[in-house]
Amino acid sequence: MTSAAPARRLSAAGFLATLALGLAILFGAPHALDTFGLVQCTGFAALAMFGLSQGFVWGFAGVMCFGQAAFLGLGGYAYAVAVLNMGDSSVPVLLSILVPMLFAGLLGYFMFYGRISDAYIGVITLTVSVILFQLVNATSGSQYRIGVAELGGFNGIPAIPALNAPGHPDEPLDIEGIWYAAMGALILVYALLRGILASRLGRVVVAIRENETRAQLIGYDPRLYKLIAFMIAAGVAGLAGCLYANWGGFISPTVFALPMSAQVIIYVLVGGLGTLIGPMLGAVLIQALIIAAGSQSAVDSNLGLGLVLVGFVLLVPQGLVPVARSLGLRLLERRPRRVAGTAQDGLATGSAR
Amino acid sequence: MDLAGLLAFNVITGIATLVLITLGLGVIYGMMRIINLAHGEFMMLGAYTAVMASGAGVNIWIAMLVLPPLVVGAIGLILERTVIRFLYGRMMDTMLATWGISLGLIGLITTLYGNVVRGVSTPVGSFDIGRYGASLYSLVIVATALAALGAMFLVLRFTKFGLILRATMQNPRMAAALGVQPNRIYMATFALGAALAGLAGGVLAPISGVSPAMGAAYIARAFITVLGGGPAIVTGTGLASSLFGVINELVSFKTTPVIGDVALLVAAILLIRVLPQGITGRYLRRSL
Amino acid sequence: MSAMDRRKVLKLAMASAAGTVAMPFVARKGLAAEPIKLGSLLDGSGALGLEGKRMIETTEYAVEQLNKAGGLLGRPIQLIAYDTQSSMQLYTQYAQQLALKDKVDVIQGGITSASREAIRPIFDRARTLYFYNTQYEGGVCDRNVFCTGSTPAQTVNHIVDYALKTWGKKAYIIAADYNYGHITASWMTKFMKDGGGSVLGTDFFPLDVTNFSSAISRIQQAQPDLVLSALVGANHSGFYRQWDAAGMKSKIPVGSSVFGLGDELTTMDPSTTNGIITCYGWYNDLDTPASKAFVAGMQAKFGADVTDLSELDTATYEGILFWAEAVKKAGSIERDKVIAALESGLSIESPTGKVTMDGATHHTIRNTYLARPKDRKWEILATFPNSFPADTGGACDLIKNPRTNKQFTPDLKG
Amino acid sequence: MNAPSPLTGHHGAPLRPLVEARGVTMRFGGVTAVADVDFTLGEVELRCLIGPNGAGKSTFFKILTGQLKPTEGRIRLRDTDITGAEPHAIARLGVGIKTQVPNVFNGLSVHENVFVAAGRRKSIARTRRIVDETLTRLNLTGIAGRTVGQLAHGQRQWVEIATVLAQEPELILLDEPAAGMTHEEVHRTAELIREINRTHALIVVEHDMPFIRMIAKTVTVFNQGRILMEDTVDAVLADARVRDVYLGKQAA
Repeated sequence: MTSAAPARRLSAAGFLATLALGLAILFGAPHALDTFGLVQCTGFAALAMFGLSQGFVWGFAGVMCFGQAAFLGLGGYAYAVAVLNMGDSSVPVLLSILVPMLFAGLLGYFMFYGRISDAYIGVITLTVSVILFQLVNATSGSQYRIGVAELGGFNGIPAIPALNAPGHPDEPLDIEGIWYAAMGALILVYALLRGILASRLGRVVVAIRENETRAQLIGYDPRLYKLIAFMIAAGVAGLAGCLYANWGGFISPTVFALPMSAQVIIYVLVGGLGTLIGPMLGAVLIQALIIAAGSQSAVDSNLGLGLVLVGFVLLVPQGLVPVARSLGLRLLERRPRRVAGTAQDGLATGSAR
Repeated sequence: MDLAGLLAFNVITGIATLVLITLGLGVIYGMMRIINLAHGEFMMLGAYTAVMASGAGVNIWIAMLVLPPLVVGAIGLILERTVIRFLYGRMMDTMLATWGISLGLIGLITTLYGNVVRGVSTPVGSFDIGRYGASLYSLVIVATALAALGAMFLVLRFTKFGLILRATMQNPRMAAALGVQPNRIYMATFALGAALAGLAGGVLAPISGVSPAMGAAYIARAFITVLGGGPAIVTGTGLASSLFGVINELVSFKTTPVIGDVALLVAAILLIRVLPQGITGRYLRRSL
Repeated sequence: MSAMDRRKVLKLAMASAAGTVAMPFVARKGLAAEPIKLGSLLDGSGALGLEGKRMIETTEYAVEQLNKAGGLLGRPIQLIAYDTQSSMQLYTQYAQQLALKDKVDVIQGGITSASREAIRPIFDRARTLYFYNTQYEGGVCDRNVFCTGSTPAQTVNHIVDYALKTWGKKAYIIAADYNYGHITASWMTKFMKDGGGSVLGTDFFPLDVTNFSSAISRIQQAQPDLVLSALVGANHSGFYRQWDAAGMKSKIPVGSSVFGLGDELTTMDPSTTNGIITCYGWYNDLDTPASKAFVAGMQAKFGADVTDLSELDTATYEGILFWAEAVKKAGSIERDKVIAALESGLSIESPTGKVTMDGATHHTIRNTYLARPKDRKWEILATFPNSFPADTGGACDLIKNPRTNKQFTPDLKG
Repeated sequence: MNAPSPLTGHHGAPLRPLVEARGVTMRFGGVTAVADVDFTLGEVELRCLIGPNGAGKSTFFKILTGQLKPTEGRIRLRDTDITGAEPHAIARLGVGIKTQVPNVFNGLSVHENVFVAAGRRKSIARTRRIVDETLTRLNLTGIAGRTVGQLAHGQRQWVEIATVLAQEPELILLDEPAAGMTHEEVHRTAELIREINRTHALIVVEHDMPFIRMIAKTVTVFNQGRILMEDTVDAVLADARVRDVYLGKQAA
């Protein structure tokens, strides 16, 4: 059997293992943690989903988006404004996905169909998130309102009604309910993205990342596929924004700001480019680091974050999960050889990138 | 009429400020193709040097115009040797590494000096345009910007170092073949860019609140102006800063500073969409 | 990028907590009983760091005083304080931590009105008593909340009266672009119109704006007789420097509802600060015995450089005093009993003089003083004893209808 | 001097040209890479392009595939004008190209490379059939699971050829397919090209004269962006001017 089998077997096993782990956390957490711990984990779940969106658009589609926070913010604000006006949270959740997707469609069309090179896409997305931040930050006058909901500018929107089971708006979910919604959504989105990547669309998107010219020469329009990937990621980031708004019942313009975009990039880089599990692990790891660094005031947590980012770029550019995966592969190969005791030891060549 | 005079004065100051903010990045990105996301923090270091030095009794002019470029240039040198050097040619990784440096610098300064906003008052008084008062300090900003731009042009155009610098940037292998040490040139260029950023920080310190996180306000503006300017550093920075400076000041005056900033950024994005290589990517291609 | 958020900078989530400051228990009465927990949420750094640092010190000083006097109901008071670093995200994060995890009995804190509005709903839901001890735009009507800071009807009206009398009829308003700035600007406009004056223009600035050249040009173009400022935070202090640098100090006088609450008098040179008219519930240089005792006590604990105390600090001190008196009167720390005690017209002797808690509005009836900086000292110009919080009083009566939970704002149409 | 293009194919029937280029010119700033080229290719015809490095062959290919937009001139693919069209649009009309520098998906496996090429707008079942056929035809089944990035240069050439075939194009452009291949692989490539030419038209750029001799019928010689001559392989190879051009002496 060619050496590809272990790689494919490992990634399939990886998928099932992650799903199992996810479900275990979903049902285990409420019993294992106190209320505050559960609230904390809901925040982790929202940021893990945000990491997924960056992992998908940058890791798989190769689009260097440096302003993913723009979509997180749009999703959060769309949810907050809609639920304040409508009461029932079902439609607002949809809006928190569709509004960022629409915005990504417009921005994506503007960039991808504009012959703009990768580095410039990074700078333009960064600039767009700064523009959104400055605009939303300046809407604290009472005249800036959509229906009943005041945008509140710098003050943000406090007391955002929580998610409620579809159909009965007057019973908002309690803290445990919000946890099940957040973690459940994270597992669903992970499975969805995994499905997309296994589908033909996903393969072409990845192929375009590998070699855009070849993809073009076999008939695929890279601009269209990048746009689709950009919009999917924006939708996921929007949903993460909705969960983030539910986590604290509050949202402020800081969700659009540079720090948010910086952190999600660190999640993906630390976790691993080209993986889905990586960004999620990266999100939890980095948030834990920030909390640890935050609880003591001797050293500012940015110092830690900066060192982690520079360290990973220099030493572990491909991130933790790919390193773990290639180690896993190498172990997988070496094990049968020892069992079979065959002579050629040096020929274990196959190893996933 | 006085109002027009005042407005023109504000526009010129705005342009000069943008030139100062952008020049250092123009050198590092324009010549070395390194996307330096720590540019804002280099300016912050310059501002802190100015505030600390003037606080320690150093003459205000030296504290603002001399010390910041030297201190930040040295820091730039160290960072190039320790981090940037390993990442030449890997555009993505330099972007991430410089973002890491930016976070690290913010964290370091916050740890050392606390996350508090400081300030230093402008060393010169005011003068009147008709019945409007205007700050003399703006003239200092304009003068420094012109001096920096002029010096950059002279160095690149007439000095041996400038020639070697330009040659190495265009074709490092050929330069090496002619006996030039490319990595030494890279080191010097990065330090030069950092020094210019430090100068900008030092000069702008009096008119802005100096805090560890002040850099973030400049990064988007500086980048978009450099991209808008195009490959030629001096001409590109000059033209782009003039165009965006006018838009920013006029819109700010008509509406609010926030809308002014947003107008600048939007105009820049539209320009990049029309001229993907920036102004000097298309016109004045031979200029410096 | 607003300075506040940049101040929070890149540590979006749980930033540094001042840590649980376990107060030294006074062994005298063997207060081994289970401590009463007092939560504090104040900005120790960032744009509000200047004001916040002093307020945190005042909170520690007040709790230490209470513990020296044997604590409350025979139990020591444990202070649990978190440094929110001028970040809205951290306010909500730590509010939940105090309410859900630490389960404190009372919360004192919040500086900007934005942070108050972010955490007020959390404490309503968690039914944790909340004291907001900062002068603000007034109008908060919430059974669970008590405000000891002065409100525009007690201060801004006096500034406007003085301005109309001495400077002229036409004003230009500049304010910080968040709820405090907007509502205070509305009160300024209302008082100017009531006094027969007019407002030529109003500009709002996000908290991170530091360059005011375009604003100064616009003010000069409008040629007002006076400028009313509700700018907040350290970045906005740049305005006063640039106003002085542009030589405008001598041409157009300035009155402000916020200036001087931080360390402006110590860090700015007198040429910038002299003559700016302000009106607060207390000034550092007020020479009454109680005021001097307070300043001396703070200097003894935190060093002689403590010379820039302001109304924010005395209000914080009064917040804790009122809570303590109510607990003693109610004989319990149970929320509804303490609220009932507070609504029964409680009065305390504080550094600012006699202060009474108005049961209907949950605000304080206090003395306010008009003053202006003169060579880094406050020159008191006038005193207004027992000013009533008319702005909140007009619409809010929590005794008659306790379930109201709203912030009333001035309607300018009237 | 432009040779008259053969209007009738070798099978005698009047052939509607598959590709017809008229006055195609490509200027980069001051440099003219391709100057006023007229070129015609019949259905199912095999044409070889030869000429020294920098003669404009690869540039001409890039114009054919839309990677470059010609400064002047028009190109028609059957009855569609493809001048200045997007590369993916031209590819969809049935043009496949193996580029001079291998353009393959390094991070994907050989199987995935061919699958992506085969899978456009076809059912899963049909795609799998094409993939298996192509892999067997180019006997790549043995290394189907391997990541292309780690293969030897010759193998990567084969993977790229497989990708182009899996696209089921009607016109196949091969830019130096034999470069970096072993002697035995060169023979296999020539054999493959003859087999493909039974049903598809091909244009092959090559320097390896023995290889040209194995496959060519008509040969077009490029020099300094112009067509020097266009004739049967024997006539071209015997022509003095072609020899001079290759040895660097300028032609008449």
